[in-house]
Amino acid sequence: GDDSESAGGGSGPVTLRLGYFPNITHAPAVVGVEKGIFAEKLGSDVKLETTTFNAGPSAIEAIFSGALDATYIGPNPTVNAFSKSKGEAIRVVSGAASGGVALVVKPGITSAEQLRGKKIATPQLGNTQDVAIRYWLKEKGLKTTKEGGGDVTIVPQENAQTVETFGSGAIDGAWVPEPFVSRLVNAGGKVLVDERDLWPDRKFVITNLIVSTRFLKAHPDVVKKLVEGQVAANEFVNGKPDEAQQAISGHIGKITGKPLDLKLIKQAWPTLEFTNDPIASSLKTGLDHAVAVELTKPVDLDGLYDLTYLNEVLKSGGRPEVSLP
Amino acid sequence: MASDTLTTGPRTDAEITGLDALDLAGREQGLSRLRRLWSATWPKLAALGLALAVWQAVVWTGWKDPWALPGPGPVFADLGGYLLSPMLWDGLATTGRRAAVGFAAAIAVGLVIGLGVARVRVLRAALGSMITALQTMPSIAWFPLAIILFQLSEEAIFFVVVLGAAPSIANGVIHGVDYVPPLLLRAGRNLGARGVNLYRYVIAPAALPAIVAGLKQGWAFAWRSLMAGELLVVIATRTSIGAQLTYARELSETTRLIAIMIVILVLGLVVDSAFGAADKAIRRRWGVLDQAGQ
Amino acid sequence: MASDTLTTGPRTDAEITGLDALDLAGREQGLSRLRRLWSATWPKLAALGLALAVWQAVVWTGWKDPWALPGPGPVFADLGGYLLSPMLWDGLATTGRRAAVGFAAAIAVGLVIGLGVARVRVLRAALGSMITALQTMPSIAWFPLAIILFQLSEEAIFFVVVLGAAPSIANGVIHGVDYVPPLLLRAGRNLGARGVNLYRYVIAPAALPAIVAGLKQGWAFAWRSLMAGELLVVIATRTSIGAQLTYARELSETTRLIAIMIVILVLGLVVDSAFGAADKAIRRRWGVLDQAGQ
Amino acid sequence: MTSTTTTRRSATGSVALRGVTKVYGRGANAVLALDGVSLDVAPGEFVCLVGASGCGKSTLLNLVAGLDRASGGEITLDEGVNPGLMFQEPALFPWLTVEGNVEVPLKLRGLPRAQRRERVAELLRTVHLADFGRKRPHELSGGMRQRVALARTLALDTPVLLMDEPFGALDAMTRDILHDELERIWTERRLTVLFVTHNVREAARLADRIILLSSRPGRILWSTEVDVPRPRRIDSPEVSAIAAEVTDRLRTEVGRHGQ
Amino acid sequence: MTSTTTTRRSATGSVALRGVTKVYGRGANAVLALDGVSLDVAPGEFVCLVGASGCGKSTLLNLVAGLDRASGGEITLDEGVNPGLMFQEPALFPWLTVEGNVEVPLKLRGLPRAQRRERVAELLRTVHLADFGRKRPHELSGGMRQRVALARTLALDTPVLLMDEPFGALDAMTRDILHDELERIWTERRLTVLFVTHNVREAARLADRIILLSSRPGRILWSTEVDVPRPRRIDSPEVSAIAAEVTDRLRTEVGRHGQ
Ligand SMILES: Nc1ncnc2c1ncn2[C@@H]1O[C@H](COP(=O)(O)OP(=O)(O)OP(=O)(O)O)[C@@H](O)[C@H]1O
Ligand SMILES: Nc1ncnc2c1ncn2[C@@H]1O[C@H](COP(=O)(O)OP(=O)(O)OP(=O)(O)O)[C@@H](O)[C@H]1O
Ligand SMILES: [Mg+2]
Ligand SMILES: [Mg+2]
Repeated sequence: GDDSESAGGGSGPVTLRLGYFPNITHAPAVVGVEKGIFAEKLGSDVKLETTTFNAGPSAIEAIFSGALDATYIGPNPTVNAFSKSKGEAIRVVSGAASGGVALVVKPGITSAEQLRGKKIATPQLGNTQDVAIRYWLKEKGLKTTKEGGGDVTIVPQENAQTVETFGSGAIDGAWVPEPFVSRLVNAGGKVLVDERDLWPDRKFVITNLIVSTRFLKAHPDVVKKLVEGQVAANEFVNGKPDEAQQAISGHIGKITGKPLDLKLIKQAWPTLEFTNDPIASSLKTGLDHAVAVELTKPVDLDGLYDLTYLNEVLKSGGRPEVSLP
Repeated sequence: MASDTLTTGPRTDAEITGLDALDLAGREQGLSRLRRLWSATWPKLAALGLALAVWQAVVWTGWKDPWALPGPGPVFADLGGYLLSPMLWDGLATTGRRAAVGFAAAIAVGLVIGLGVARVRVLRAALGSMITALQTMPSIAWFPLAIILFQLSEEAIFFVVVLGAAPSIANGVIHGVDYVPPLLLRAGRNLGARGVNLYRYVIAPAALPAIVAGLKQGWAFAWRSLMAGELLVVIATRTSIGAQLTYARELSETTRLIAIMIVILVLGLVVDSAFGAADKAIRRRWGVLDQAGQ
Repeated sequence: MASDTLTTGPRTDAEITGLDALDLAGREQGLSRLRRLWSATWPKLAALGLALAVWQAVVWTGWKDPWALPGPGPVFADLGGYLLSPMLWDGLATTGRRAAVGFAAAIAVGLVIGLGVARVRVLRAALGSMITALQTMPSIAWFPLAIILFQLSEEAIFFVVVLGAAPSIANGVIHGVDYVPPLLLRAGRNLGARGVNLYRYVIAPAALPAIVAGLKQGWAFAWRSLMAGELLVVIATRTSIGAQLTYARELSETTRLIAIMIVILVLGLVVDSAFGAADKAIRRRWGVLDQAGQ
Repeated sequence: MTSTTTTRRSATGSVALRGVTKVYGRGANAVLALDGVSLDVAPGEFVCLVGASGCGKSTLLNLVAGLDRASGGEITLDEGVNPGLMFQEPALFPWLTVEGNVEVPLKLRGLPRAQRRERVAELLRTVHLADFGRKRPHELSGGMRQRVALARTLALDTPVLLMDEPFGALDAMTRDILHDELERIWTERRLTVLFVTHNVREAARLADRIILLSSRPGRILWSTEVDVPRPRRIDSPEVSAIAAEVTDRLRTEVGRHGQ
Repeated sequence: MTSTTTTRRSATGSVALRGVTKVYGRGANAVLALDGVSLDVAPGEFVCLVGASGCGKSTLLNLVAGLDRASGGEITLDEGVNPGLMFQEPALFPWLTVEGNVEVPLKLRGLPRAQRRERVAELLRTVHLADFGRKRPHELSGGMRQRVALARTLALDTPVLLMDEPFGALDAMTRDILHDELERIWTERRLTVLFVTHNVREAARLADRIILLSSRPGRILWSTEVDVPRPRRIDSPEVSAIAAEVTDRLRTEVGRHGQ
């Protein structure tokens, strides 16, 4: 716990401990680290330490215990961390990515109605994708239950396992994020629903950047620089996609021991949009959907977003500001 | 000769029973049941109290935010609710059933492999050290194979549990059979026990203590494999302790996570004391109760 | 009296050495080293060959798609590349170092707790069954605590490894100390060994075989905990076997996954035979080499 | 080496060995444990085999008991006789009570339960352990355990008793008492006993005939009839005199290996 | 119950017990193992304690050895004397070689290495095991192990030897040989020996004086000087006669508990 205190101490060089996943939906983070964008924006006064995670819980635990100051993370753990700490532990300071989620099914299935009696996987009970498919099915008049009953059986399981089970025929489809969408497609699947089509402006949050409230209070200036880095990274990603893809592949290779197939990245790329807007409305709506399908109780999200720095950065760069709904 | 002046007749029954009485005198003693119970219980309570006090003290220092490290108060409040909710009991029912079935399967597999390896020289050379090496294979490595073989059925979970626990059990059987005193085997054969009868009357009961030790060890592996394996097939109709543990973590419900840990620890204690009782009963019957345990 | 006609003098040295010679005759025998090695090796090779043949046969039936279940060919090709890549060796170095440090820490903790519980009656009552109960706690349950205590450092991994392995080691120590023959203790005390000397000269060496058994068991737990724990803190510059295993799975690289499983199995075999050799050496010195192993 | 044949004649309790040979191991490691031992034991005779360590006493008993096969020669037992074997250790099954132990051979012979019970009670009375049927072996003293083992062997209802240093591990007083007991049972049941011991005094106390075996290879060296009337006492001068004589021959044999 | 005092006088090898009492356990479970035992052993005397099971023989030796505390009475040893204790089992450390075992008491006394080596070699010669120093205990026979244990106890360089049925587990022939050895060492070193045995013949073979203890509670019942000249032979009529007498007294004592 002492490290976090020293981070808040103020005197001497500040260390920013940043987390992210070696994953395509975390492209801005990966590119920002790989290309030294964060280091450049943070300047020499701030020491950057990065840690990778392969799942949300560890990252949130690290934030909670003061081992991490900021992390890129999906909407689901964001909401959990916020509500479990009674709105105290974290703030979303920027968006990072949107889109990149789809329902992939066996080729024979062409309509929602045909999903009746089928098994569809989601990454985790009650997470955004899980809620999304339940809500979508509900709108199509198909019932699902939390217990796996109803017209369509929802099977929450790890994404890695989804590829295995889809290949072995144990499931008929999956509502998953990239790169698993592309992997399932390569394994003979077919995209039935691109989740972007269900959202206004085809935009919904898949990755955003959160910082611990304590760090935000102690070092607002550092957070601002971090957000500058994020904005710059997104610019890079959107401006030089080829170079960004190359960087992602290489960086993931360094961490996982095997470079991520460049073809796969290129295949997934068009379904993703790298935007600084955290698309707060989609988070809120997602939550409403979750309540509608009886997976969560209503959560008060007031105070989750702190976009002042983002807007300062955007404004100073002459870009349009983002606003909360 | 002095000996002529002494009695020389055959031993009287009094001498035999006298010797027996002297030999057996002062063998068994013991504290009263109540005192034993108390002296076994208070240190546990004290340890528990101490642990709680330290925990509470750490929380009071404010070292970590309450959502990172909740205090005993909220945890026990949550545990109370959890204990009253059907969720725990449904989960326990599912997990308990899986543990029972998986462990039973592991026992069957472990017994067969153990007996095979113990009795067949070639199998021993071929599989002997493989058995222990398998123990170091993490459960997750078996997941793909489990799915290939059993799809998304509970059998996949059992498969992982069996692979986790069977090696320990087999090792227990091998150890037990190896150490059956050869004298007992010869005595059994001389008394007319051959083939299956030799197993029934001599080898199986003689190997029992080692087998129980193997089962106990196997249980720890089985349970850990089960906790991981329950994520393999999340059958939503059936909530399970393993899934609840992971979800508590994924939803950052630290309070619930600790509550589940307490439940697991209590289960572990219960199972351990069941094995301990079995072990003690056998040792007592066998007459090899350890000095320290008395 | 007939006895008067016979020799009655004190025993000659010839009688003593004659008795000794008769007592010791025909004690040691053995096959040649080479034949022993061969007879220990061929069944392993045969088992390996058989396993490969079955695997290949299953793949040839086309039962599963090759990406779900790759055949030995691609796997060994991949294994070859893996063996030549720095990735495996870097991973092994990192994981090996962590295993060594974590296991060493577990030994230290296990020894201290084991000795405490074995010698202090109150500690035994308080912690005895807790130790075994802890073995059933899955590693993942400790992750939050590990992060709270050690942040995102390697210590967090060690913490998980220690919690996994120390109970087994402590149990080995307790078992060993419990079963030190009281006769040896009394002999040691009569020869002048008290306090620390009693531990050094009598208790420690007498408990050694049980401690080694505990270490062996502990290793399996340590390794499994490490495989899980290495995901806790993925340090970008240091690839590790545990991380590689999980990533191979996440990236659905079944070929690589099986290659890593083979590496883990081989490691398991190597470590097991190291423990086996230690155990055998001790047993041989102690003179309790099992009948079956000869 | 010709293989052994174990012929069975119709009568009770006689044991005959003709040129029995036993080799352990092969090639350079071969040990000639018994070398052409011939011996006739009459029904009801009490024969003690005496000899130093490793002279093949246990080997001989194992061959007669059928637990091992001879390398050559012939062992003849009466038709249907399955000799009972007792060891230095009681070799009781620790997981069974005293009764359970004695019951094992009866169970294996398929006796019905009621009959078994009766027989067990009778056997326990024979060895003065009627009150200890429900105890476990570890609750008994060494001498009592050896008596249970005797009862268990008697439960085989065999006329031939093979005893391999059965009292070697007992203290002197208990041993004295068991000598009396064994003598009584032997007389009552007209058993043939082949009794192995290191203890020359014990042999002189019990035997009709003492046979001295040589060591490496095991051969019959010498034998003597013991003509002391029964009941005998182990401290008696007659028994002591015989013991002294056998001791001296044994010493000479042992001394031969010390040079 | 007054507590015991263990006074140490300056001289060699005498042992004196005054009204020594030992109670095990408390309350209803208390066992009076020794009840007011008084005994004087002169330096260089060989005293055998004989008695049935549980009469407190081992208890008495443990008290003299200082491994346990008496509940009452007084035990007096000469200044600086630490009696050596030998048990029925050799109690060798299986992880050490024969040499290593004999070396332990020397190490514990802090002797330098060179001196230790010399001493070990000498002691092994004393027990006729000079060639077996590098063997491990399990490679030896029972008799040889017991001789190593004797050498290890002698390494304590103590004038008082306490022996608790040291030859009880050995076969008769080996025991006979060890009797000779012990007698020789006892004479050479002028040791005081307190020797516990169940075996009346053994006592008659070895002792200057035989002391018979009663059982429950343990008291001195009777004692006798053994006037047979040495060297003695265990089969000799004189030894047998004394043995027979002690046996009868012992039997009577045992029979008393059977009624
Ligand atoms: N299974 C075996 N393999 C090889 N040699 C053996 C085996 N059993 C016995 N021997 C050898 O055969 C010889 C006779 O052994 P046996 O056990 O019959 O002797 P014994 O007279 O009973 O000795 P003891 O008095 O020590 O019991 C010994 O030299 C022994 O080493
Ligand atoms: N630690 C103990 N706790 C309780 N009672 C004991 C203990 N040790 C011995 N006794 C009792 O004290 C009495 C004397 O025991 P001790 O061992 O001295 O007898 P012993 O003469 O050596 O017997 P044995 O011939 O069987 O060796 C016995 O009745 C025994 O049950
Ligand atoms: Mg023998
Ligand atoms: Mg005793």
